Amino acid sequence: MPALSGELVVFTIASILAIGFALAMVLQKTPVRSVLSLVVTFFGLAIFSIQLAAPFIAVLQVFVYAGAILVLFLFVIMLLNLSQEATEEDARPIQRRLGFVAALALGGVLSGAALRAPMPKGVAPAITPLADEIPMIGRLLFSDYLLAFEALSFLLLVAAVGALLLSKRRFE
Amino acid sequence: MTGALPGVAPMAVPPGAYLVVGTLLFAIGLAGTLLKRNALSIFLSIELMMNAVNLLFLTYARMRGDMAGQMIVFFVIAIAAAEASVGLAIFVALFRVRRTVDVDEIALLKW
Amino acid sequence: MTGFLHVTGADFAAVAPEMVLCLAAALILLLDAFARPLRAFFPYVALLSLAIANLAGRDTAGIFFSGAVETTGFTRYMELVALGAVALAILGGAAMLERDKRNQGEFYALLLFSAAGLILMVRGGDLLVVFIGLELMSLCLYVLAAWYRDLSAATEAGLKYFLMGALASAFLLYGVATIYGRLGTTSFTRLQGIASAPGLVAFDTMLAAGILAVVAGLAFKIALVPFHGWAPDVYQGMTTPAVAFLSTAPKAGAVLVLARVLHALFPAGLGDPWRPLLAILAALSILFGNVVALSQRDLKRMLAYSGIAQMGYVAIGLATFTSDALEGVCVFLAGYLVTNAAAFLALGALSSGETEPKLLTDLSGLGRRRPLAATVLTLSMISLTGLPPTVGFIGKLLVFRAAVDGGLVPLTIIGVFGSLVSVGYYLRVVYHLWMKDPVREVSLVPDDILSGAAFILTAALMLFWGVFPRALLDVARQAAFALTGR
Amino acid sequence: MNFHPLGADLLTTLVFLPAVGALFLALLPGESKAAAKAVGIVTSVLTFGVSAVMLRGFDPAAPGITGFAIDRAWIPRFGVRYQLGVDGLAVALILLTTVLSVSVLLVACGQKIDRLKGYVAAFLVLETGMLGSLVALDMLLFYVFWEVMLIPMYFIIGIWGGKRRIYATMKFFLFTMAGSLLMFIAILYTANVHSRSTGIQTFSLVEWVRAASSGAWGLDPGAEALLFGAFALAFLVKVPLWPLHTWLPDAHVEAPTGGSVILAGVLLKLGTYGLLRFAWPLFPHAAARYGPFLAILALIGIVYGAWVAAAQKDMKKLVAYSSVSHLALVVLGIVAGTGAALSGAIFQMVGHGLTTGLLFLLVGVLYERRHTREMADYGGVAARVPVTTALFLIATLGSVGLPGLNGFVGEFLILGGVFQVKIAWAAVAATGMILGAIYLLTLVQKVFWGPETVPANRALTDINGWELAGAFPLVALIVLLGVFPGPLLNLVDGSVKNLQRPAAAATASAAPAAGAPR
Amino acid sequence: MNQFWLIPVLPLAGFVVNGLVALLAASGRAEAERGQDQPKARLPYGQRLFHGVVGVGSVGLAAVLSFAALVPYVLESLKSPEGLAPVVQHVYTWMAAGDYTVEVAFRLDALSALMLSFVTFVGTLIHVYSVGYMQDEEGYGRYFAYLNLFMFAMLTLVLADNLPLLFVGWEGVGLCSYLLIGYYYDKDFAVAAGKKAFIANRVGDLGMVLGIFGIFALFGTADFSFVELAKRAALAPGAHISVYAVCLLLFLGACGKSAQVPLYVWLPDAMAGPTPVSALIHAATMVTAGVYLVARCSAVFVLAPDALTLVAWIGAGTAIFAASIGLAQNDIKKVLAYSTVSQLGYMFLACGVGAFSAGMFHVFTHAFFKACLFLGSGSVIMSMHHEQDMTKMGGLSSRIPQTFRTMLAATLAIAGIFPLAGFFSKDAILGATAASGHWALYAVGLFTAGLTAFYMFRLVSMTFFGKARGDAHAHEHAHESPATMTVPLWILAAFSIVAGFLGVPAALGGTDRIGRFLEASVAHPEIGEMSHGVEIGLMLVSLGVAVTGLVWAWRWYGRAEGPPEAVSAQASAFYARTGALGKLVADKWNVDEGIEALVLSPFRKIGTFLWRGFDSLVIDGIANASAFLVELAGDLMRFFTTGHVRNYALAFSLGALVFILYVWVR
Repeated sequence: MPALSGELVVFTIASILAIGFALAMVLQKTPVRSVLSLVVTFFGLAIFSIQLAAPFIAVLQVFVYAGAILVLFLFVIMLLNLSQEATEEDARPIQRRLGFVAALALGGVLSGAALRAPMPKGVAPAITPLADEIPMIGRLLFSDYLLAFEALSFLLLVAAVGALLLSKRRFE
Repeated sequence: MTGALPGVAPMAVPPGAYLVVGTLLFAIGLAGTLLKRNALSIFLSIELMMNAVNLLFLTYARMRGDMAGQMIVFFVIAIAAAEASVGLAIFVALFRVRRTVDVDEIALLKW
Repeated sequence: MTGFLHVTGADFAAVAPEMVLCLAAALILLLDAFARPLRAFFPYVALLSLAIANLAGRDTAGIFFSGAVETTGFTRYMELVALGAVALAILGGAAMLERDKRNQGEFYALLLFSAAGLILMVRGGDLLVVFIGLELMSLCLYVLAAWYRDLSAATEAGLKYFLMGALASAFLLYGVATIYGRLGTTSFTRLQGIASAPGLVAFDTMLAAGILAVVAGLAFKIALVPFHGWAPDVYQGMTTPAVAFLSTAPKAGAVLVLARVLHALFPAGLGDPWRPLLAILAALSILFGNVVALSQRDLKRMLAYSGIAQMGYVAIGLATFTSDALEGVCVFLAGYLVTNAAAFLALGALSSGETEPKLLTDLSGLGRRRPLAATVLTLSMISLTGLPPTVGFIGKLLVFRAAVDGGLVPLTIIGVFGSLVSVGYYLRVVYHLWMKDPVREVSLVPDDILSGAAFILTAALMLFWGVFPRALLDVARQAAFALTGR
Repeated sequence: MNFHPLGADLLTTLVFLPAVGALFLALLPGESKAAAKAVGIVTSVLTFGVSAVMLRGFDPAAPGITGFAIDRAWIPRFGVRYQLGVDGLAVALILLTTVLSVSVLLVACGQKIDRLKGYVAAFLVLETGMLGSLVALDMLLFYVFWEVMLIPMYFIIGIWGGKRRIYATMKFFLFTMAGSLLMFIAILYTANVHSRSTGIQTFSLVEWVRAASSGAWGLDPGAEALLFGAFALAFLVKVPLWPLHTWLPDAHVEAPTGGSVILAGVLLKLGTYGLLRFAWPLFPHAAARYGPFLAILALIGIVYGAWVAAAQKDMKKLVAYSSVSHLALVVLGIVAGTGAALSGAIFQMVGHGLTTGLLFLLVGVLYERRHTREMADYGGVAARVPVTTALFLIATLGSVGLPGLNGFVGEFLILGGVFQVKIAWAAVAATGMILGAIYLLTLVQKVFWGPETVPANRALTDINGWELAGAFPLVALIVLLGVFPGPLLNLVDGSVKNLQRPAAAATASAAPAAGAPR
Repeated sequence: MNQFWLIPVLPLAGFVVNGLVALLAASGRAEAERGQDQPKARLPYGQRLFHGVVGVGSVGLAAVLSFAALVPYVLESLKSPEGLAPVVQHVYTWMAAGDYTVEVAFRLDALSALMLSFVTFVGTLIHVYSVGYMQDEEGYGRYFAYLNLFMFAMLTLVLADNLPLLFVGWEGVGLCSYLLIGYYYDKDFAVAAGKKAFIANRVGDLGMVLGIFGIFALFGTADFSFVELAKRAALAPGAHISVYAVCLLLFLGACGKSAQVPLYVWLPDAMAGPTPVSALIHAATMVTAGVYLVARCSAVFVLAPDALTLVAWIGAGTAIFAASIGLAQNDIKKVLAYSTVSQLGYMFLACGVGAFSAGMFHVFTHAFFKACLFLGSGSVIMSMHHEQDMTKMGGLSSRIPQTFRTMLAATLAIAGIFPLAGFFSKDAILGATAASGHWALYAVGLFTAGLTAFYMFRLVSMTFFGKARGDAHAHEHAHESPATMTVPLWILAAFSIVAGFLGVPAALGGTDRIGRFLEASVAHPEIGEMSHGVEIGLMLVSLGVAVTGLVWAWRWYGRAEGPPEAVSAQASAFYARTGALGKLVADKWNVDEGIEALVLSPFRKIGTFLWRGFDSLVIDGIANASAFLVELAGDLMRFFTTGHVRNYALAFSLGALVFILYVWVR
């Protein structure tokens, strides 16, 4: 465990933010608030990405997730004007307890595993600017990941078609 | 697939910490999935789970100094977007018919 | 790392089937948008594209796109299964959809897309590609599940399938992440290399959790207990021809992917604790599926549970995991494809349309009104029971034989117990068809050529493979060999 | 088709001829009864012809099960082969099958049957199944045919049966299948054992028996016991041996006439056939160990079946229980295993097929006219249906085991053989003679004799031409085999010599295994 | 005559022809009268003639053939001092399997010659008699068919060269008696009686079959050549059954067939059949088959003295027991039936003490006088318009004189009055018993002789003497039977007078011919010697006893006059004299009731229990219960699929969790 460095401080704050608002997202009664708290969590994740030497991903995180997807959510929520989530009191108690237990246990178990598992040595090359990360991604996209990329395009097409189809009111 | 991570400083924060955070977020997302009643909230939680996994990917990529992890995350984000659009469309269609997205009230098909 | 855009013609030739399907799908979408009157021909276009895709995929083998896809006899086999399933779904569904005015081009497009995704998933040389293929397939199926989006049942099916699917994806992804983290790669070939290297397989709790997450994610698609919850509801709500596809090819695909993953991670064969784990999955599925199917009165639900049970038998093969077992699995899946598709299509033909529930009692006395469909349904029930001379028997035979040779006799005994229980509900269908007088007048959908063709085709296959299984076995043999090299 | 006795495909022809007929019928459009009758009778008679040709060309002296042997690849990689062949035992039962099939279809022509086409087709498929299981020498092939028999029978009982037909047919199906599924696993396991011990992938019975008798398998007693158990269970359910018999009365009662005839005439025999052909030769030691236990069950079955039969009020139920009793005797003979016992057992299999078949046929004749099986609904009809009465009397006496009719020969030889092994068994088994007389004569008395009590019977019509044509071969054989059993005994002599065991063998290791009465 | 097989086969042919014709006629009739009543009508003359000719003809021919065969044989063997070797003719091998080989082979030796002679002779007479007696029956053809079949079976029994073949005849006669007793198939009691007879016989046959296997085990063969082996006591090595057991088994068979205690119960009921049948089957021929069997196997029995003693006691017991019942019966045929049982007892008594030839001698004589008595009773019954109750008869001597005279002769014969047939045969038995030193048995035999004389003369008195009881009208119209019936009566009467002279004992200056003749084929163990003086003394004693019986019967019944009450008054007087015992006797010792209570009704109850209780409740219970449980499990487990997607997710997660933990702990 290295000495208290700025990186560590930032990490701590970010993780508190992320986890805290994630919890908030779960505990919130109104969907809108859930979405908004998730936004914060995503920002936390974006910070992590930067720390993990993936600034481009961080940007995507903010743009696509916080930006696009969550806004889409908000939009739908407004569309269906789901102001209030039904009160949880009448909900199914067993489901709640067991669900809580399951989540907790799984979280505990997995993080326990994460801590106990032996860590492979991370590479520690000489310090160079991150400048050539994005070109690298680009290059990879059009070489090794070409097929995946193409497939992705069709996937998005399908998504578009499907969304369009489902949200159409009448058949013709 | 190859593609080494461009050299960066050694990690000041132990990777385990990132993993734990990621796992916890995953668990929280799961909790949301299991505890929320609003279909959207549930899907929201699932999105959270995916992001938690993304964090794991990034961490591992960083640990191994390997691009692959980042690439995967890139794709996952895109896929998540696609899923979101379809999913929300389904919610809308459902709402049109049933006037609700409360999963506890959506149980015509059972047993 | 290969250079920028260094892809050869061979690479594209390798993915020709997917491309053909996707392009055909796109074409249909366009036609639907701009030449709606041509809708009546979409089925034929789709079938044609399937034929072409089949031809295109014939003799390519090797690793392409620098490891992104890996074409072997194994994947080829799956290709055939996928194409066949789509073909049957289209044959059976076309007339019905046209009748209900639900024959928008999207239906066929989505079917083709999901077939493409399925094929991609199975031949993906890298977990990422597999995941993408899986998502491509799944997204289409989510939409198809809610195809009759004005029916609350259909939309509910869509919702359930989607939510559970997303959850499963999340788990699968977690597993992929962990595998990546622990073993440093997501490509099958490298994984196999690493795994077969001595020393590493020293046990690693986290890796185990990861692998399990992957298994769970795939078991969800296969609908093995306890990851099966969605199946009955979705089957019931989803439109029948789509179910004919959903209940066969995707399951088969997931099974084969699982086989690939396991083989990559355990090239030396499954050991403790993975074999008992799969055995438990198998036992649970067989018992739960069969027993609960016994209590079903809605045929589609019944077939869903029966499907769970049938996949339990497949899981026996997976647990055994010898090349014989995998061969058995392949044969079983092919048989299951024909049989189950036939069952669902016949069901559609023996009902009064998609908007009506498919109740067991409504089958009463239909044997005389619709001999052909009734006979096919009967045949498929016999085949599902696993009685000779149908392909269902051959599949069970191979799986059980492999399991016995592999020392899983108790599992096989659970299996036969399941079969015994299954007699109860499979023959109940036969009983209603032939031995019972109608309780209420059911207005049947009119016959049509395409589904008639589908019936004759499936019936012929069920019997032919049951009596002369050699050809099928040889293909399956090559497939299994291509995977295990043993 | 190759009709030359030594033609390679005689057995193939024999087995699949009925199936072809059925297929033809299925493809035949419309519901023409005449066509159904024609196809049915022509096919079954042709099949009988083939079997007759086979009989003519068969050489009882030939060793092993090599008559008209066919051996082709089916699923080569597992060494599953299309391997057919017959010995005397098989030939005898094949003839029984073909004859009974002809009778059944003739009778069907003489009676009002709804959906006749399907009925005939079902019987033809059933015949293929039966013949197939009689000639199959590859265990897996045998299993296939064995299971194939289930489905048509399920339909026959389920569609053309009586009131509780569904319960009956499901019960029949489940009981039989429960047994055979375990046998399925056992077959696979045995194949595994065989390939492990000899390195050869095969399901060939001949190979297996060779290995088993030479002890090449090296099975430990426990495993052998389990395997034997699985096999025996499958066959004993079919026989059916007490206490696995309860499906039989229901199935018989609910089945249509033809169904009962075939069920009693052939299907049950396949159970004992299986014991003789597979269970004993494959697992001799386990068989020797647990034979006495089966003998006890058989003895219980003999007495029990007869006793319960005596309590019946329903003609078919009575005959059904009589089958339980008679076949238990056959099982006892098989357990005893001396030359006489085995000859008797085989003879009794054929004999019982004829007598009981005829009984069911005649009960069916009455049922066709009065639609009741209750004895109380008849009484004193002898004067109304003299011919039926005469035939019924012959069948009854044959079944009682009156010397001069076929029943006696089998019974006598079985008892004689058992006597050599264990007098106590013979003594208990012989009580079947008395009990049999009691319930069968009661049946005759209540149905045909006494004052004419039920007015409805005054209009009873006697057996008609078709039915008579169906019954005649059986009667003729009952008498012929009773007076001249020699030919049949010679026919099966070879098989018996292969299967028989010295008198000591049956009880040698026995006494502790099951507290056999002494 | 070297085609013995023709002898049984001829009647068989008769059976086939008569049977088919009768069947055709019957079915024609059924066709004609469908839906209406079926009046009893005598057949047209042509048909009757046909059946009669075929029936009588076939049997008569058989008789001719058999005499053609046996006369020369007998003469030969009488010439040669120690008898003649048996003549055996093989026809074909019936069955050969394992260690059992059974030939169809016929044998003519002293024993079978004796049987053959009276079987064919009496048989033919009774066929002739039946022509008259049955003329009014619509089942005429069926009757003759059955009768021919019986002759076939009986002749097979007599001529068989081995036990299994003998068993064929043995069962065959059983079948025919079953069919003929149930001849009036629309009468419940007749049918029931037939069944009873068959089943009782079957009980015996159980022993018989096992006995046959025993013989196989003992001697390795069941050809009668085993008799020779037995004489040399040459048992097969390693036989796993004792001679004693085998004898008992065979004797059980004999008991069944020859109506010995306890299996005698069927014979009295057998009287439900037509009277000629009673005469032929249940008096002259079939019932003596048991004795024949024992005589056949005499050499074996000799090897097991204890078995012989048992035989003797059973015989004696049966004799006195049946005679006691005979005392109080009022049905004329019943009396004769019990008398038959009792006489059979005598025969077994003879065998039991080792005097097999004496037993056979009695079989021989008994055939004649008992047949005569039965036929006579038939004639009486017919003249009384099918009235069998003696209390309603009386004073018929004048009405039907021929019947009266013949029956009287036969009665004296059976009572053992010198010098009629019965005297010699019965005294041969009593003498042998005494000689064997079983004085108790002798006493029983002697007393039985008295009883016999009593009930027989009681019969005669009640039937023929005194004044007519019953309705006068019937008595008025009582008329003598046609010649077809009286001629046989006369012939039989004649033989029952003279038949005895075949066996005049040395004591009376005779040379027990029949005894010496039989020695060739039956064992003749040493049974103590007695001086002729003692012998004659004993004869006088038994004669005295017989006469006492006659006189006693005359004093009680001879002058019985007036209406039936009078007789019943006498009957009660009888009880008054004999007390509760008499009542018991009149109720036949309540044996049938006892059997019903102790055997039959429990049998039925248990059967029903096993069916309803064990089969339906236990076995099916288990089967259905397991099916039900599976169904139930399904009905419960289906609720795991709640329809709530969150539950599915929960199951998913928990599943994953549990499996992860599982993988870790492994």
